Amino acid sequence: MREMISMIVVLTLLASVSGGLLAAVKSGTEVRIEEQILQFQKAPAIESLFTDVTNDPLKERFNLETEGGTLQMFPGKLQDGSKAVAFETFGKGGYGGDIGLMVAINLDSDQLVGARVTTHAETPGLGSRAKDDLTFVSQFNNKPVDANLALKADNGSIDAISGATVTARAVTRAAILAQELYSQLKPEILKQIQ
Amino acid sequence: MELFELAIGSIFINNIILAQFLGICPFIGTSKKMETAVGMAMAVVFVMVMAGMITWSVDTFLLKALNVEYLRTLSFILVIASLVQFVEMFLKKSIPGLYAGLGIFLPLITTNCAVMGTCLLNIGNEYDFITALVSAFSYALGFGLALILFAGVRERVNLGRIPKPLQDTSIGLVTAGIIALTFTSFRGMV
Amino acid sequence: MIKRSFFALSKPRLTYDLLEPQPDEPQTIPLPDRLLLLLADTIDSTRPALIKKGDPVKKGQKLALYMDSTAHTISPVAGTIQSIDNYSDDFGKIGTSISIAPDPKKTSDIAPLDISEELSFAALHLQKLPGAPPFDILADENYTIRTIVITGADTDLLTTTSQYVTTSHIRDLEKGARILKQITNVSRICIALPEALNGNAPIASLQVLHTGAVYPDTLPAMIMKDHLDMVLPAGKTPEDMGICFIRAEAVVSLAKTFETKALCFDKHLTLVDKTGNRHRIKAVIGTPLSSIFKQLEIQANDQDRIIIGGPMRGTAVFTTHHPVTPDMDTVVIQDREILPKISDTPCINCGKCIQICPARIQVNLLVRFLEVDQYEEAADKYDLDACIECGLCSYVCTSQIALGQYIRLGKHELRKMRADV
Amino acid sequence: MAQSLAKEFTKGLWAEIPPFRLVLGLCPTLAVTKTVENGIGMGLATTFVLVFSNLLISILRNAIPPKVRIACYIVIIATFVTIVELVMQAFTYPLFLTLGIFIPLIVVNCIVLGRAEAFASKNTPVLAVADGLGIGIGFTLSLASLGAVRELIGAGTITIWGGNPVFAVGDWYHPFSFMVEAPGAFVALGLMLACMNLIGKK
Amino acid sequence: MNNTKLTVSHAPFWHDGDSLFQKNLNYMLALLPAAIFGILQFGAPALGVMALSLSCAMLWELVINRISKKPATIGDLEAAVIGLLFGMMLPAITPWWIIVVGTFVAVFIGKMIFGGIGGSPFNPTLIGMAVLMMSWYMFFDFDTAYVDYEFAFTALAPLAAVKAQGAAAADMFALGDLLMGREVGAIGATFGLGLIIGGIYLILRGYARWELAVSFIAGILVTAFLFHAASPDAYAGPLFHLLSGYTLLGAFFLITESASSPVNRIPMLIYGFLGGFMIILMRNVGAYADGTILAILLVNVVSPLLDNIRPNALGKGMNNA
Repeated sequence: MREMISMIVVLTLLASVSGGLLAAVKSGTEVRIEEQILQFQKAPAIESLFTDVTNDPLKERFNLETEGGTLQMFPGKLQDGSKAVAFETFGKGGYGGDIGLMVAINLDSDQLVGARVTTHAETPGLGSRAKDDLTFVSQFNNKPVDANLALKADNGSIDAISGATVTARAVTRAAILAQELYSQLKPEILKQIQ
Repeated sequence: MELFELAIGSIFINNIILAQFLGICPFIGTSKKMETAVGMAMAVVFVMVMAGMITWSVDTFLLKALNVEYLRTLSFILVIASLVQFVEMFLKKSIPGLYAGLGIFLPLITTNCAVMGTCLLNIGNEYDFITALVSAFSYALGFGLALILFAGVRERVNLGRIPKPLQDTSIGLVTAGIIALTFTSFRGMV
Repeated sequence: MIKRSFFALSKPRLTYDLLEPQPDEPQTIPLPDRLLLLLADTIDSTRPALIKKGDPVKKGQKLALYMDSTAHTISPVAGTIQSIDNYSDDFGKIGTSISIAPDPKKTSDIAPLDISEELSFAALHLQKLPGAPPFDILADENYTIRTIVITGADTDLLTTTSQYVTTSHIRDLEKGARILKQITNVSRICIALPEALNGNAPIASLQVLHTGAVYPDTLPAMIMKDHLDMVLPAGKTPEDMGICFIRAEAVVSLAKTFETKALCFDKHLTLVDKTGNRHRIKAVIGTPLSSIFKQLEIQANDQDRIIIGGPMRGTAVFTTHHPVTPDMDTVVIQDREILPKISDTPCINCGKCIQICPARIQVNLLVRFLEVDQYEEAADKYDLDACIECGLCSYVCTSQIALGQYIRLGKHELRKMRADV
Repeated sequence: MAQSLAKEFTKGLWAEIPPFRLVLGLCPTLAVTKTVENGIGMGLATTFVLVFSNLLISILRNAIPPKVRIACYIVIIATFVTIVELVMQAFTYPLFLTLGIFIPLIVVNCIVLGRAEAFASKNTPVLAVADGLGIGIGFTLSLASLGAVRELIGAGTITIWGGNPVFAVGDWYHPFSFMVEAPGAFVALGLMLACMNLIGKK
Repeated sequence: MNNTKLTVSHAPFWHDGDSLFQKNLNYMLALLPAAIFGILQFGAPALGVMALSLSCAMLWELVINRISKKPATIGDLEAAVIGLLFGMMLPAITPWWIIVVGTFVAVFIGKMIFGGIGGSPFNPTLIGMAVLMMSWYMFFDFDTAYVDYEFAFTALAPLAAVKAQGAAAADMFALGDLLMGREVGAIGATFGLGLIIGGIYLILRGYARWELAVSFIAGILVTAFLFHAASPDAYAGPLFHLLSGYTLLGAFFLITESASSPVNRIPMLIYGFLGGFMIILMRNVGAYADGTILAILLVNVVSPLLDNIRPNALGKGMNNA
């Protein structure tokens, strides 16, 4: 009986100490982790989408509440004076998990400025081409917001990456999700940018 | 159809051992004899599916609900360790026939990173329950397939005149590498 | 030697040599001045020996080393023991050889013998007749023999001894079979004969099993499978299954013994010389091969090979003085120029052995286990026991592995291991 | 004392260097050695967990009831693994991304649990730390050397830290990229293991 | 008494005279028509590639023999066959260092570390090819390799064309042209007729098993036919697949490699068919244009398992009468 009690006591103690410790570390690192994600995951994609903006999209970022949670928005002022916004969506069903896609949309012309893959865990060499090889994602450039962004195999307008259809499909899913979110949120975005 | 593609992808293309490098230790350790390989493969299928279901539930209904996702590693490993213990006890009492076959492999599974890895992948991919189940099952099948194929080849290889420094694990790894090479055949199929 | 044919799409066929329609009379080898008898017993200097150097022996006298020895031999002549020595066979088993100088003055000196149709008598005195009838097995209570098969077909290639003895002594054979039936009380006696020999050997009183023309159709296991509807279980002998095989010559000499009321010692042999010519000869048991070679003017040189038995299943001997034994049907001399090479190359899995193996053994895998001395695995998984030792796998092996030797050694080691347990 | 301390430390560097001598922890070894940098990062993360879990387990070795000792070890190890995970996420995010799932999987690395069970639970904290440090540094060295071989042959570069190569062979070299692919990982480790066998245990 | 020293050994005392040397010599002989045609078609560079490949393979084996202090084994010509086949699978314009590295991988990883001849469960030549293709796929692009050549026929690699442009591209290639080697491809893989003649010679001589070749071809034809029948616009016809790429070289010289293939008849038939099936699957669905190399390696892996399908040995499992 004594043994039993000591077993339970030790385990409970250990678990609670561990839980407390982790909670402390977590809260201590939370802000920094968010900054890091911003810096390493989103910044490169935004910079390559907004090559010639006159503002700093990272600094001017704002949050919008959606049904699925909070969405970070990065506004950009293009050279020709038109406004654009970039945000990240996730396409389900890649080999190694969801694929993050940063999509930039021109608010004035309702056209896609472009799209960049942010995160993925795809097989190197094949799936990773979605990120490294821009020929695939550049198909999104200047597509109208209401264009069918599915793969050609799914009756859409986008060519798949040969040998990595699953990855390509996950990317298109992210793009389609971005279209939907944009059409829902456009009024709010405009309000925020004003 | 998507589930089917996921299954094919998980078994062949992203094979958990040969492409994701998870579960290498049991892969090398239990492949010297075909019988042990088959036993391990069955045990992994069994535990992986159960662990996939339970960890999914724990994550969804406990960790996410309480907003303590940072405890995921801790809770998953505890869930898997106790699951293996429980399965072992249950089999011993209720299905001794199966226990005789799988018994010695069950303790090894606790430190089989394929099980833990699959659970983490499922959560990381935000699969729903059915998808997570299919994913766990097909990863487990992929594990079993690779293990059994490897055991067949390895039994043959070990009977050859392998140069001394290369014997056992060393030649086993090279053989596994070539099997991984052959599995690249499936690339691009889904 | 039969070489691979140019087109080898299917497995090779080795056919038995058939007795010529009018066979020559055998050439009789004169009695040499020294006979050698082999005895499966070891010399033990601590025990009182029954025989020693210088002892006189009678024709037909039973010779054994010690009182309790089961192994014995029978002297085919009257004479004097010249020496008693050790010799070793191909698995290193030690036996004894007894050398006897025939004494022409005592030719009529014959050991008294009450020929009777008792099994116990036959087991004691008739086992060393030409053809070596297995009366020890027939008398053994552990076996229940229900069928006796007389082998009138030769079990190995090149030789025609059994066929010759059968066709030239048909009446003796039938008479011997009747005596055999009386001695053993086995009701079913058949004779295995090559189908092509049918016309030459009209045998009315016995059931004839017509064996095929392709090696190894006449091996006991194959006869049982093809004609007696009985598959020999792996690791068992025909005797275990109630079947006893006996040479035709043994049956003939049995008949002669009962007819003349005296043991006979003239052994028929087929001798194949280096050019492939067949010599049919008749020699007294114990005659050294060297005497036969001298008579036939055959030269055996260094590194040549002398094979007792046929090319597929025989044993090579290490001396030209090896004697004629009761169970010796064939002697083959191979010139050193044509000896096939044996190599140390590993198995390349070509599958030719699988194609040709009459016992359907996975030789390619079996040999891998045997090479690393895993005899038990070899027997459990890859049917070491099922091998009927026909030697065909070695014959076709591209890697020139001594498969037959590996298998025999494996069986030998396995027997030792099982005996130790 | 000092002698045995040195002994416990150095054994992990050669005589029992994982994964070459102790054939354990193969998964991260194969998965993260595309570059030297990844190898070092993974090795250091594992070393951190090894040292601290060894220390804590050794301190608590008399307090932990034997029946639940494995559970306790797992809790302790998992705690440190999570700390590493969070810290790496906060400070070396790109590395965290490339190592991915293998950071949380340190928890099932047989080396860590193996040292806890075989060494830390039976020895004083100082020795346990020395052991953990030795094995950890040995593991790091192994991963770094395998990473060096694979990266040099497979990509023609050497990347120690920070994502930029410190050495590149040059444009004439056509990288033998088999070595950085999954099959090459197995083959490279197998052949390195053979080399280690050839050199011998001493 | 003279004591003649006789040779003592064990039964049997006959051998059919076959040897590894004979077997490998016949393999090389059977490869000759296609190899000579390759030289005629692609000129001196083709001869250079094959000569370098053959000599390198033998040299590597000799070097490894020396280093491991084992007797030299190049006399059995196995290394020569590996080298010749390897050379024949390359484009005529191949940098020398690719051949040096490739033959090393084939001989060292593919053969010697498994204990030399017969030890490897995989086809050594294919291991060399697969590893190289993974690393330097750009050098195996037949379209760019022959850019300086002038051909009197469609100067496009058939399988790559079909992969890139769809099944309609197959119409650019007449089957007769493919059979007679009027196509762009590896040195020794284009002359279909020569490969067929060589293959039939090997089969008749008993050095290659017809079960493997026939079932492999059947696997290709059946699978390709089913795909083609289901969607003629999307997938090329069975004969096109049979006559293009490495297919025929694979059918007669690669899948028949003995150490990596099963030995019993039924497993051989399954094995060959599976190989053919995988090739068409990879060509029609997968990421690769040809696929022969990886598909045969993949069935190599399955071979030990298939060998479990075997007849019961005589009298096995019968313990009593």
